[in-house]
Amino acid sequence: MFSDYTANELTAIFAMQGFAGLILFSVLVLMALGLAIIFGQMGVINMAHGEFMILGAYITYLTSNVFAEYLPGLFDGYFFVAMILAFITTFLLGMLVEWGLIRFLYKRPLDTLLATWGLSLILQQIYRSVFGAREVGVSLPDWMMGSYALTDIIEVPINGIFVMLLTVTIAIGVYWLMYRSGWGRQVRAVVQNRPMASAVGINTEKVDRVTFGLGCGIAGIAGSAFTMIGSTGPTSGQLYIVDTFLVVVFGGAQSLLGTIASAFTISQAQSTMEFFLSGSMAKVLTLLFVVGILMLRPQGLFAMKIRH
Amino acid sequence: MTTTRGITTKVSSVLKKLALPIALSLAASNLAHAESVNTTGLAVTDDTVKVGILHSVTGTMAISETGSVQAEKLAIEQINAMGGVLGRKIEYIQEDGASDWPTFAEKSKKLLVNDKVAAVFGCWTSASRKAVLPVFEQYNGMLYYPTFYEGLEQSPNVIYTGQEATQQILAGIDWVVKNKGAKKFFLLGSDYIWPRTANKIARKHIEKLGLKVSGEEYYPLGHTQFNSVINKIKLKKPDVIYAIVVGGSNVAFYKQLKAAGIDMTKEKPLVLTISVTEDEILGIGGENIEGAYAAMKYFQSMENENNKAFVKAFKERWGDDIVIGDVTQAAYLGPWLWKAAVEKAGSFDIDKVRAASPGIELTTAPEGYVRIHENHHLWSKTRIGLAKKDGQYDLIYETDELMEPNPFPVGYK
Amino acid sequence: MNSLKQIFPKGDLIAFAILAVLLAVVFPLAMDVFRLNLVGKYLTYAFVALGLVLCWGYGGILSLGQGIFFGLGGYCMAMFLKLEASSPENTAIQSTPGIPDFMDWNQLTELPWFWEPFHSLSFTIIAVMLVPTVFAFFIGLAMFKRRVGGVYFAIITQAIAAILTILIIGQQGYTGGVNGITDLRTFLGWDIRTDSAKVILYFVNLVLLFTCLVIAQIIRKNKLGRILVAMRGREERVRFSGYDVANFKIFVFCIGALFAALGGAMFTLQVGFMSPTFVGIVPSIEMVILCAVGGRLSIFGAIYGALLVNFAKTSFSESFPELWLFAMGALFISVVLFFPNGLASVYQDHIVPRFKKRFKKQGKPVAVKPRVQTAKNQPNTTEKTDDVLTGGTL
Amino acid sequence: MSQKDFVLSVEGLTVSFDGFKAVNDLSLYVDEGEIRVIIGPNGAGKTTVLDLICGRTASTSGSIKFRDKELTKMSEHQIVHAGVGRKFQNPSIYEDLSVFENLELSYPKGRSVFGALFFRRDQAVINQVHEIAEMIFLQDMLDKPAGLLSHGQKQWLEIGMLLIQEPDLLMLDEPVAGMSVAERRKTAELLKRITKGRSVIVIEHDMQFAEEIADRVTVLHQGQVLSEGSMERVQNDPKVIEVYLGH
Repeated sequence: MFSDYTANELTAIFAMQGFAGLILFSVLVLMALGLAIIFGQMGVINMAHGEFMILGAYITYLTSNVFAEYLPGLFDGYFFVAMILAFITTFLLGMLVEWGLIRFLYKRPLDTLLATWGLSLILQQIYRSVFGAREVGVSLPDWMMGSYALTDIIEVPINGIFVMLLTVTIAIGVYWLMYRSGWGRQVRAVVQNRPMASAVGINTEKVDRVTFGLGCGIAGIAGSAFTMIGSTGPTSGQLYIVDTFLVVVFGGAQSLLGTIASAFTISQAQSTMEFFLSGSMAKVLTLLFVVGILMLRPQGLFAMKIRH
Repeated sequence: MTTTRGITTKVSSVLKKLALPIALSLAASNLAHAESVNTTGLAVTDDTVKVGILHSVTGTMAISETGSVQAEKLAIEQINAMGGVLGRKIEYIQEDGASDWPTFAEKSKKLLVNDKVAAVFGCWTSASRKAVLPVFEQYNGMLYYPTFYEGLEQSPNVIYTGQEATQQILAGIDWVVKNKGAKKFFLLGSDYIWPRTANKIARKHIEKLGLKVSGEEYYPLGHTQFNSVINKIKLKKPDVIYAIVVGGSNVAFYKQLKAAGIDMTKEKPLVLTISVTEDEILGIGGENIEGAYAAMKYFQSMENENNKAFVKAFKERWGDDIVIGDVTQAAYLGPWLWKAAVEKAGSFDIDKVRAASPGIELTTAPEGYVRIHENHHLWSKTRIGLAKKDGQYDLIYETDELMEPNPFPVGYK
Repeated sequence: MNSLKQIFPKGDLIAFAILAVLLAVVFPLAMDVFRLNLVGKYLTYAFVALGLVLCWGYGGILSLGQGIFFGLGGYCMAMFLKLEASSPENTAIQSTPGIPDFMDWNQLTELPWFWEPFHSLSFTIIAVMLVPTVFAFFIGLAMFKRRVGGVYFAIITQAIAAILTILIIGQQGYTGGVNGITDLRTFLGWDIRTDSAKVILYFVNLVLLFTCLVIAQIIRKNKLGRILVAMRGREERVRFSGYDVANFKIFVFCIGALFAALGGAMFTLQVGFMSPTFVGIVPSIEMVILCAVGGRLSIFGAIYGALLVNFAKTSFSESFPELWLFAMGALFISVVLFFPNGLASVYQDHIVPRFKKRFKKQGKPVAVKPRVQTAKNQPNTTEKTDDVLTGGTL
Repeated sequence: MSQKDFVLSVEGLTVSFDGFKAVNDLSLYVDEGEIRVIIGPNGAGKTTVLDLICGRTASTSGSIKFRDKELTKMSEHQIVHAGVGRKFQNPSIYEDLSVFENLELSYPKGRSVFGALFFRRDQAVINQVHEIAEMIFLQDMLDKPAGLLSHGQKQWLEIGMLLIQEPDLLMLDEPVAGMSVAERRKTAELLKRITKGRSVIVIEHDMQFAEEIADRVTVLHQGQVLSEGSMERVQNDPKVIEVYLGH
């Protein structure tokens, strides 16, 4: 299939394809980080993760409308405000959900799956009632659209770069929070030994609530960023849920590094196969590959070895 | 094991819970029977006639079907304001297909068997139509189906008010070949029957014209990552990207296409789509699809008097910021075509309405003039629109003649 | 001692009888054919829920991919019916008469090899039961032998459901694609769309459902059932009692798949088509929810759950179409929060303690069913939580 | 030293968790009919040794021979079938089932899927269950849900579940932990009775209890054998004193 092209073109295409893989990688990491915290650290299976993302997207939509209406001069920068608002909103909603629902279910992880599925139905209907059944178009500042031409052929989408930078920032932020901050120590202490953590004076309830909120908040930021590349409708969130869970599980649920490694593996596998096969078959093969590896290595790529 | 005496108690309490809704539903269905007093066996009284509206109000398809529901309700209200059909006011019973095909089948059966409606306006996806089709054929109902679709079907119990694939495709391709000098096409679609069939028709036509198809790709419904295919498009350098992407994928595709530096306002590659109406642009954002061409039979911006009145009425009824797409307009035609057929037949009887249908003309259609073909599809013109930043299409071309519907094109028959 | 009495204690017999009277007498008498056909459709989901009671309630294996087996069973049946509906006479207008219409549209000129055997009814019946069961066997073999469990199993089955859906939709020339296999008319020449056929199919469905119920009851009241319960809480201990835990899980998972497949086949017969929407993730989760609402530990609960949720769905979507998602969401959340063992636990938590009190006053020894006693405590044992979290790493 | 003489011979056994060697080149021989008590400070690897023998943890290297069978290659249930029984530190019983059912499930019959499906609760089973129940002081509790038993009773029940398997090698992890003085006395008596004709490995913290039952004692420290022999000898071993009292 390559005989028709010059060496130059091929190099360019491979470069762009590699970049497409990197964008997909960033997207997957962004989707999965929030879930990795909630599922990996707390053991809660949050089926409403996609709906939290879409909430972030709707907040972005509202913010863009407000800016377009009242602050047109600042429209170029609205996206940053929108992301912060998206984080705050989903963070608060996440804490509310933890307080009203999740905290009763810590000892029944599979039941969190059912309850959050119910929650996702309710959220979908709320979005539909508030924003209408149709998808909404989120208008973006001009500077975020378009691409940056590296050479004649190689063009790099600016929103892709934006997503990548955002992912790096958030991943570093999460890493710092979880592994470098006092709060992260508390979280890990609670994860590893709840009664002991409680005994040494950690407010485990508060830690749970904030951790869940944080996971949701990151989902909100991800949703906000995805308005650049995806759709915003009441049921758009469901598109993400399977991929997100697979990334987290494939990485080894308790390891943030694993999540990143798994996102990288999956994205590269998928974008490579997409180039040689049709999109549908690439998707099928990617899923099969992940399921196959998980069967061989059920603990995921990076799992802690636990001594009994 | 010891006894589980209490299970009986549980059962009886469950029974009580079950009994009420059953009893209620029975009562309701009996009532409906009692009122049908005329000879057709349908729910027609001296001053009312019942019809059904069957679309998804919930679930993933609600996004698309809302416009159709609004259009059908508007048409019914307008007909009633003009005195109804054969002197009877239309009453509609709305059912939710819930984006679930058996629910569609179930609800269509309820409309036909329990409610005895004289006609049903509804369905959107092919899958839902396929699910209800046997029900309509078995109980001899009449369905007015609004969506442009892949064809390959011709039921005596359905009037297809949208275009079938050849009507949309052939004119569009001819136009880009003639006016844009297109020679190389890249076909892209969501992975299901309509895009696949449509692309087959397109490929056949393109090859017949002696031109080249440089790629054909399908992505699962709901797919949101199109960077790889966009790279392939860049590699193949087609003149035309022929895109039949649907739903949420649409939004992702156009945003990513634009972000990848493919400027649709430039000559090449140009994008020709048959799946993006004004409704979809709302989600995509006008700035992301500006410059793309769409081939379909109706655009909201059409300047004729019929359409101006229709758009005005639609906005008055459903709000100013609403947009109207091809399917919405086709759904609006349904009640009017039915009214015309009933009046021609002089009866609500399904068989008589069916017999009267071919040849029914509508000169008041927002799209202009349509006529029902022997094969239950509509003769209609195909139009090319150019997407603008404000989310509307500029009408830049329409076929001189009405396109003949041909649901079974050669090679498929 | 494995007498009938032990397998069918009096209470269960009464429950069986009540269910039988309700489904076989009350419903057919009280409902028109349309409603009865609806009930028949709901009951096909009850097969799945019943399988889930065994897999999930008893065995602790939560599968989010029961739609796979429901779909496979349904598709096998649909292939048979479609071939019958595609006789050369019926399909004379096609370019290749005698093959299903969707194949003709996709330019297939002959029947694919794997469709051929579905001309035979006996092959079809075997395939309906065997294909999903064998598929479940291999999934189970791969996963349980490697001790993949809990959440991981749930997510992997979910992914398999997603794969299968994409495949079915993508290979439309062979499968009918997103529209599914539609327009099924006759079964060995017998028109399945008539009212009388619907009534007969309803009763066939009932007979099958009761067969499955009896099988479930035998399993549950047998040593096998007790091993499942033991395994759910203390998988390790069972292993150290000398059992190969994986085999038991595979077995019960296969049974669940078989039940689901029968449900799928009956669904196809009663509804008249099969489509990929019943294979995917959403229907699979909905099936789990039917089971959860009815009571994951109660085989009767599963059936009442399937009926109730679907009745609620239909009536809600009839009267308040825009609100039914709220209602369903609230139902799931409240069941999980307040009645973790579903409707069955409402009875267990409110009736049983009263009995117990009365007996205690009279100074008689209390013979409480352990299942009842600890059903609520069960999920709270910390050991189980750990197992689930670490999945197969033990 | 021929292996034939030993019921269990562990040689060069090593297991490492991410580099940490919990058991390091350990060798251990248990005689037919012997009661061996393993003691050692926390983290010495005592429980890990039992885990390795019964297949719960896979070894990194080394061999475990039970009679003629190499256990390192076998899965847990096969090891049980070979005749090794294991009691856990925290009582591990089926809380959801009655005491009778707990014992019945441990009865070595109907262990395959279909065996279980067609298992019949015949008189032999009932007799055996009653006999064991009597031995473990639970004859009046047979119909009680096991979850309602006291901690000590749960320990006994688990011992009973092992007995009904009729293992040749019995491994008990702290059988008297958390028991009252009276229960402890009863347990010692029980252990003496049941160990007749069996080989037993017991992990114990309680020196007094260990002395009471042990034929020989092995002291583990940092995954290796520190000392071995009679209780008296071990107690006077300076290395042992160093480990327990030193620093």
